[in-house]
This record gives sequence, C-alpha cells and structure tokens, in this order.
Amino acid sequence: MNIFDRIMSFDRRWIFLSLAIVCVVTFMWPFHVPITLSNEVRSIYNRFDSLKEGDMIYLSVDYDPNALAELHPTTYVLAEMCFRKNVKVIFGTLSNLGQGMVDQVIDDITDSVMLDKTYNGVFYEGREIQNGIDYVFLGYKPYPAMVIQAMGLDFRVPFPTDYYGTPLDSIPIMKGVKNFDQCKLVMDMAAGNVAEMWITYGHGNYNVPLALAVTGVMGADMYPYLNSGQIFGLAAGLLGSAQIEKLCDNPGRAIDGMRIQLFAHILIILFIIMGNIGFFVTRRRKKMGGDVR
Amino acid sequence: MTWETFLWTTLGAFLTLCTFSFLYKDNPFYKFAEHLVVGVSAGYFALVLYHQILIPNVFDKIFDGEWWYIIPALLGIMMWTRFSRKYSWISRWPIALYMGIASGMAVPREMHARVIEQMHSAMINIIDMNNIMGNSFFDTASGIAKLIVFIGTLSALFYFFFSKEHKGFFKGISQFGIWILMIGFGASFGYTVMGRISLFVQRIQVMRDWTVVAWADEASGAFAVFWIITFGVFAIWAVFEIRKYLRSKRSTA
Amino acid sequence: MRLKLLFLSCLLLIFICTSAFTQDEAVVADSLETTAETISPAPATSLTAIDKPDDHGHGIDLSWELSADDGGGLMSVMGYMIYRATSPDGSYEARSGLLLNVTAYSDVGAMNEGENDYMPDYTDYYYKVRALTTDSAVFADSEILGPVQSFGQWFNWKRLSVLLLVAGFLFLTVYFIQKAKGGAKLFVRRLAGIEAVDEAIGRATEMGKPILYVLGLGTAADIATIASYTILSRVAKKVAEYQTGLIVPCYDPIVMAIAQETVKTSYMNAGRADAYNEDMVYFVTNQQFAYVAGVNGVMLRDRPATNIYMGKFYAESLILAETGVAAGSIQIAGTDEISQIPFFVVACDYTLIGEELYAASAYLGKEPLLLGSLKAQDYAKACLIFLAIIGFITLMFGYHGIVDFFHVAG
Amino acid sequence: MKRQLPLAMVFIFGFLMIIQYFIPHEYSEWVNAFLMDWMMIIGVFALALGLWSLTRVSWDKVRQKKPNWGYSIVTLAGLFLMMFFGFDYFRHFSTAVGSDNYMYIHFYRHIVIPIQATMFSLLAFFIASAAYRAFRARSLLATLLLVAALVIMLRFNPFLGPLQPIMEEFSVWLLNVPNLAAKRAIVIGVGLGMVATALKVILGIERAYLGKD
Repeated sequence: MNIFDRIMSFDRRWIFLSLAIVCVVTFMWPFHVPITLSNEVRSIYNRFDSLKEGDMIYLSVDYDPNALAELHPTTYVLAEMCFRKNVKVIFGTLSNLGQGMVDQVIDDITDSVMLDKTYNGVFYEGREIQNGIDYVFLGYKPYPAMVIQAMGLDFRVPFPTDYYGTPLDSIPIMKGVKNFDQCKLVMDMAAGNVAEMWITYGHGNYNVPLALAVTGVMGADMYPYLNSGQIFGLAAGLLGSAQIEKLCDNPGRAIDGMRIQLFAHILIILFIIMGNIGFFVTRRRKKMGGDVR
Repeated sequence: MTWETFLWTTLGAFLTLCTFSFLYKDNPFYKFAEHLVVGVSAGYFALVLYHQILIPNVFDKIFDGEWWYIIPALLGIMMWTRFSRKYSWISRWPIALYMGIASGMAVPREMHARVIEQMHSAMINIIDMNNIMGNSFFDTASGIAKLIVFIGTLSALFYFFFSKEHKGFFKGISQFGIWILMIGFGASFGYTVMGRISLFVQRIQVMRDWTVVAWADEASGAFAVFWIITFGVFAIWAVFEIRKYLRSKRSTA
Repeated sequence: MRLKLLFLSCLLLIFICTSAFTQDEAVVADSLETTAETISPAPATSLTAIDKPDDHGHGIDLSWELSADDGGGLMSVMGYMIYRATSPDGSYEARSGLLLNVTAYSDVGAMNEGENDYMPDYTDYYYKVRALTTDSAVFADSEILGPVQSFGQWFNWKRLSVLLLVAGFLFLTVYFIQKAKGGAKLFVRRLAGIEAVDEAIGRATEMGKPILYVLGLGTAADIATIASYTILSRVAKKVAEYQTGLIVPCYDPIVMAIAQETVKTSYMNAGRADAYNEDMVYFVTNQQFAYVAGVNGVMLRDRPATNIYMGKFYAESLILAETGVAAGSIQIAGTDEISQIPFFVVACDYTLIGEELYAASAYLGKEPLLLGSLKAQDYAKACLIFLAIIGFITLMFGYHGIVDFFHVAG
Repeated sequence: MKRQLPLAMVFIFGFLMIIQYFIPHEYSEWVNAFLMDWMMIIGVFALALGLWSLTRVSWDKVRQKKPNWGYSIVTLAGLFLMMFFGFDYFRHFSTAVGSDNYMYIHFYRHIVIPIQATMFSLLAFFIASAAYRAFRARSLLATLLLVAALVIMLRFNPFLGPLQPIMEEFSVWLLNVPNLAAKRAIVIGVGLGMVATALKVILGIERAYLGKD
C-alpha cells in the first residue's frame, strides 16, 4: 500500500481532528491574516475617511441578534471611527430588536472611553463621548418605508423625541438639522428587506448618498444596485465586516471570525485537492493494469 | 457566579463534550447524552403543547362557550383508539380529515407559490435591459446572463420529464439541464461551508466563555475538579481504546 | 387617532417654520408667515369610492385627482388625508395618515366586532378628501361622496389564473388516469434512485441486517411526507416479502400513526401480517437535533444495511447522511427541500431530486393509475415550457399578456 | 364505514379547502382558521401516542435487557422528570408552575440546548468529510460540482492575490445565474409534483395511509 492508496482509504477522523485543531488554534492565537479589500468596501471607507470634524452622518441599525455575528462588527467600527474623528452620528433603527443592538454598541464604546480613555486601542485624550453632543439615538418606529419617507421630510416627524425621551429640538447636535440634507451620508446595516426600502425611498426619493452592510446571503442580490450607482458602497457578510475592520484599523470579532473561516476553508480545499490527486494516481495505475488494493 | 449557575453550566459543558465525542466513535458518553436529550426534549415538547395549545385553544375555548371546539377535541380523542386493536379503525377518521385538509390546502397554494410565481419570474425581458452584453464577463444583470438563466431553467425542467426517453435532441437539452443542476448544487454546497464552520466556532466560544467565567470565580476549585474528572474519564477511555486497537492489530498481524 | 393628529400637527409645525425659506433662516419665517398662506388651495376632484374588490369585506377603495395647486398653481398643497363619516353631515374622522403625492387609498378596517378600528359591512359611509397645506388652518375639502358600503366577495378574481391552472391540471390527471385504466401502455424512463431501492432491499436481506427508513422532519400535512408514505408502503411490502427488518423512527406523532398504518397494511398485503410488529415504527422526539441524535444512535448500533431518507429534511440532512456513510450503509435519499438536495447528492449513493421524489411512488408501484398521473405531470410541464417560451418571445416584442397571466396579485 | 367514510372525508375536505382558497369572504376565512385549529388540536392529542410509543420501546428494552438497555432508563427518567416538573402544581422547587418551573427551564437550557447546538455544530466536520469524499473529478458531472464548490469556497481567499476579485465576481455569477436557474426549475417541478400528489390523495388514488379492510 503506497501513499496514494493511503490517501484514498484515509480515515475521515483525521479530517475531523485537523479541522478541530485548525479552528481552535486560529481561535486562540491572534496572528495576522491578510484580508483582501474589495472596491465596494473601500469606497465606504473612503467616504467615511473624508468626513470632517463636525459633519453629521446617519447610521441605520436594521438587524436583530440573528445577524449579530455578521453586522455588529461593522456598526462598532464605523461608530467608533466617527466618534474618533468627532463626526456627529445619528443612530436609528427600523428593526424592532434593533434598539438592543444600538444600545449595546453605544454603551460598550462610551463606557470604555469613560473608564480607560481608550476603546480597542484607540486613545481618546481628555474626551468623553456624550449623548446629545457626539451622537443621538432616535429609537425605533415600525413601518420602515413610512419612517424613511418621513425622515426625508424631517427627523422630528417620526421621532419627536429621541430614544431616551428628550425632544429633538432640545438636543444640541440636532440644532439646525432637519433631514437627510444635513447628513453627509447614510449607512444602513441591514438584514432583510429594509435595505431595499432604503434604496427605493431613501435614495430614490431624497437622493441620499447610501451605503449598505448586509448579511452574506443578501450580498449577491445587492450588486445590481451597486452597478447602477444607487449605493456607493457595499459590505457583505462577515467578509465585508472584516474588511471594514481592517480599513479602519480596528480589528475585532469579524477579523477573528475571518481567520478561522479562512483557514478552515483552506484546510477543506487542501483535503479536496489531496483526494483528487490520490484519485487520479490510483486510476491511472488501474488503467495500466497495476495492482489496486 | 453562584454555585447553582456553576453546576448548571458545567452540566451543559460536560454534555457538549459528550456529544463531540461522537466524532471519534460511538461511546458511552455519547449514548448517555443521546438518550438523555431524547427523553428530556420529548418531555419538554409535550409540556409546551399542553400549556400552549391544549389549555388555551381547547379547554379555555370550550369553557368560554365556544362549544364547537369539542369537535376537534373529539377527533383528537379518536386518535387514541389506536391503543385498542379492535377499535383502531376509528382513528382513520381524524387521519382522513387531516390528510384531506392538508392536500386540499396544498393544491392551489403550491400551484400559486411554486409554479405560477416562478413562471412569472422566469419570463424576463432581455431586450429592454440597456446592457445586453453587460459591463464585464460575469455581470449578472446583463442580457446574456438572463438568457442563460432562462435557458438553464427550461433545460433543467426537461431533465424532469419521466415519460420520455432521453434521446437525440431531448438528450442534449436534458444533459445541459443536469449540468446546470450540478453547478447549482456545487455552488450551494460551497456557500454553506462558511456558515457551518461558524457553528463550531460558536461552540468553542461558549466553552471558552464558560472556562473563563469559571476560573475567575470562587467556584474555581470545583471547576478544577471538574476538569480533572472529565479529562480523567476521557483519558481512561482513551487508554482502553488504544489497548483494544493494539490488541486487534496484533491479532490481525 | 391621537398619534395621527400628533404626527400631523408636528409635521405642520415644521413646515410652517421652514417651507418657504431655507432652513437656516427659520427664525425669520414667523414675520412673513401671514402674507404667504391665506388663500385656500383648490380641492381634490373626481373623488370615487367603491367596495374594495376581491376581499373579505371591511374595505373601501378611494381614488381622486390631484388638487390643481399640487405641483402646479399655487404649489401650496403638500398632501392629502381621508375623512370618513357615517352620515353626510356627521362627524368626520381621519382615516389615513398624511398621503404624499398619491391619488388612491384603501380604507381598510378590522373584521371582527370589538376589535380596534372595527369597520362593519353593509353600512353607509361618506368620504371626503382634504388637501392640506403647510398651514394647519388652510386646507380644502373635496365634495362629500357617499353613501358607499363595503361587503365581502365570493370569488377572488385575482386568483383566476390559479383556478385555471388547477382545473387544467385536474383535467389532465383525470384524463390520463382514465386512459391508463383503459389499458393504454404508458412509458416511463428508468430512474437510478428507484431501481436502487429494490437492489438495496436485496442486499439487506443477504446481509441479514435491517433497513432504516426516515420520513424526515415534515408533519403529516407536508405533501413530501405524504409522498414518502407511498414509497414506505412499497418498501415495507418488499421488506415483508424478503423477511428483512424495518426500522422507522418518527419525528411527528401523527406521522408515526400513519406510518404504522401504512407498514401494517403492506405486511398484510404481502401475506405476512404475523411478522408485523408495532415497534418497527416508533416516535423519537419532536426536537430537530435531539431526533438526529436518536437516529444516529440507531445507525451506529443496529447497523442497518440500507438507509432510505424520503421526505422533508433541513440542516440535519448531512449529519444523518454522513453518519450513515460511517456506518457503511447504502443510502438512498429524496427530498423536495432545495437547500438540502446538494448535501444528499454529495453524501448518498442515490438521490431523488425534487420532483423525482413525487414520481417515485408511481415508479415503485407501476400501477396504471399512478403512472397516469405521472403522464399528466409531464404534459403539464410541457405546457409550462411552451408557455414560458411564448411568453419570453412575446415579451421581447412588448406584449405582456402571458407574463401577466402568471402574476397573482392577491 | 371503515374505509369508504374516510375516503369520502378526504375528498370532501380536500375540495372544500381548494374552493376555500378562491373565496375571499369572511365566512371562508373563518372556516380556514377553524380547520387550521383542528389540525393543531388533533396533533396535540396524537402526541399521547408518540409519548406512549417512546415509553413502550424504551421500557421493552429495559425489561428484556436488550443491548444498551441501561441507557433507556436515562431516556425514561428524562421524559418523566420533565413531565413531573412541568405538571408540578405543588411547587416542589418553590417556583412557578408549568412552563415557568425552575427545573423545567433549567433542564431545557442546560441539557437540550447544549446537546442540540453541538449536534448542529457537528455539521462543520461532516461538511468537510463529505467534501473530501465526494468532490473528486470522477466524471464531468462530478467535476462541475467540484469546480463550482471550489470557486465559491475560494471567493474570499486573500492568498490568491490578483485572482481573488475574479473569483469573487465569478462566485456571484455562479450563485445568481446557474444556481438560480437550477433552483427555479426544481421549484417548478416540485410544485407540480406536490399538486399531483395532493390531487391523488383527494381523488383517493393514493390510499396507502388508510390501511386495509
């Protein structure tokens, strides 16, 4: 029995073992993996990067815990990037479990900055992130299409007060902010058809510069909108989140996840290639009349 | 962490390991976890149905004056005639009713949801798209891509003809159909790999979190004991396995 | 109601502040407000109201033409609201939010008495459409329209194409069954997965090992499960003839009851009622992965020679099939669950893809009646392909008739 | 009575439900909702059969000392403990009754959920072993399967360098063109198969489920 026969009659438990080792090791050991950047994600970063101090953007957090793994990292990174650059952020959600998501993002970042003056390695010198000054959270309202249309008229129409019950007019950063016209861009993190509503109503009616971060499954369906220029950027799935983390130089869960995925995939592909080599070699020998056992 | 939560989460962690041991081979730990989960989940499900359907949808309704709910309750009780050999034919009535409703529901609804809707989206206009050739070779919005989808759908449908021998022209087209099917299957398979790996990563995370929390707290002594016992048990088992393996190898040699 | 008013007044407030001027100069607006907005706009015209068609009642469709001052004239109209009353000069209540730039609205209420927003049928309603400006005091009402009544319909015309297709299919089925009964010979091509079933049962007999038949995770109401019973009945009959063992672990109690009946009948048909044992078909549990754990246990301990999976399967498909491979069984699968077919194709020896599952019962039985319906299926497919091609071609010339036929709106 | 009546019932209720679909009137909606309730309620009562079956099979194993009979005791214990906790109106664990019972909830959370989640995660391993075994270029069809899967799996692999964006684009194309065509054809076929099977049941041609005599 030579090596190729061995490959062909290989106990699958070796595959299990090597996969488990690869996953656990890559999980525990935070080494660097190259992440290739796609243009559609890079254009999101470039827009964010070109924002100046005092600019305002709208982050729409339209997912629930089911899509947390894929989209949460993006929200964290983009929110943090804006805070760092002193860009004002309006948070809103059109998913009824999205409030918990936004709460978590805001709490994690502000608490960390308050206690240690850092967040994920970024140092905030003598600064705190304050509700009403650095960000505002509008909260949740049902019927996404209606809410988007109403916000295009004025944020105060669907959201007379913010999530915490403060009237929008008495919030410092909302002074002089009426609707999307004052926002430099809208970024929508979406799991579900809300993404299409933003395209139809947000971009279609009010021509807002729109970018999307969607789940991996939805990614493929969104490319047509990118080609037609209805959205200026697209980050799909864990891969998109990891690219954003890399671009913003703020590595977190998405890059961790990507590392494991990447090596697990490579391992599986290697096994497939090995199987094929073994298969071809043994088949050729069979054709030549060799002894195959 | 309190002792109480420690014990519960440790039970969960232990059962997780027991289930993973199945990857090596069938063994007493897996057998234990398997039999336990079958019993407990069946009991759980029974109670869910009791509390969420039987009480509110049957008893409460009947006692609130919606007496006609006695009819389905009686039909349900007829199912119990299966316990008797002599009267078990009565249980055919509720079964017949169930099958009748299910089939009747399926006919128009499946015709609509599967056949009509898909037919509607299969017929696409490839001409009025302003990019027939597309921006690039792999542009999914181009007229050519749409034409491939249309032809692919029809040829795959040809593959499903049962009363016609696949010969001549028919063979060619259904052959193309099965190519399309296979590429589709390969694509879905490759696409699913990513999600499945993350399921395992989630389990690693759960185990890690449990370890971190358990170590960090007053129950850490008990935690160490747990690990020692668990690993001890698994190690003894492994030793037995290896001995068995060596013995079998010697006997074959 | 209160919310709607709040919504509206808020909106109006903001418009007062900002409409005629740029946002930055909102403060200046107050002094100029009165001169700009005192002329009432033109009302909406040609109001029509009819009972909402193809519904269960409790709904009225309205349509109107835009006010002359909306997007033209004074440019003062910004939207519309619908008001309804039960008598022409009764109190009108708002039935809609602010409608921007639309000329139609469905006023739909709740169906049951006592519910919020209950809208009784066969009641006279009077409607008017109010054209609103940015000033809440300046608006124009259309003429009052009424009385209108809402009522439920007895046929949904939007579903006509479904009815036609179902009727056509029923006709084809009955026609070919009659033809088959008349003794016409009907050809069916061979299907590897089906032929493998016989072979696999033979192999199990030689090895003296049982056959595992998994009906999947479907309930008894899933058509895939119903198709699976028929296959089970053929398998059980052969098993009884060969005197092989049969194991059928079930996920749903009703499925279990029906499967017991099916297997018992097959044993009786094979003349081996004595060999039937109630415990061949048993219930495991109704939780997906707990069930999988149980079935895996059976595969590893009872070592069935053949595993047959027919019915509805979800994520567990690959766990079952891979365990079967490890146990060294021949595996035949069939499911209509599209996302799971690839896994069965990869891991099983034979797979019935989608429709083949439904054709399998006819193949195994070779009864003329069942073959007749298979023929009907083929003719239906041929018709659909023909229609699709015609529709595809006519669409290129701008004719939408066929495409629209395959569009069911409600 | 034993066979004709059930067949008649299947026919009548089958056609009733077909017709119901085309009638939007509220009476028809009421009938639909009521019959859905029927099916659910019959299912609840049938569960007793299921539990009886599980108990009997396990108990037989224990009584006849079949191989692995000891584990069947675990099944029975789990089942009856759960039932006991769920019906514990005497509040042995000083907590709420029914599905809020302390033990009932914790058994579910710390036994059923971990084992089920782990069973599910075994897929990560099985998908790898299935890929290894099956993805071999044995024939043209197997090669197509293999290539499509490889392209999709390589789509985010940064080690490919300049090839990576092409892979990305190719995989989007694969998912949206051939995959879409394959799925659509299967869905249409399955739809026809389902309607045909359901009609056969209603017309009484498929009657294996009703038993004999």
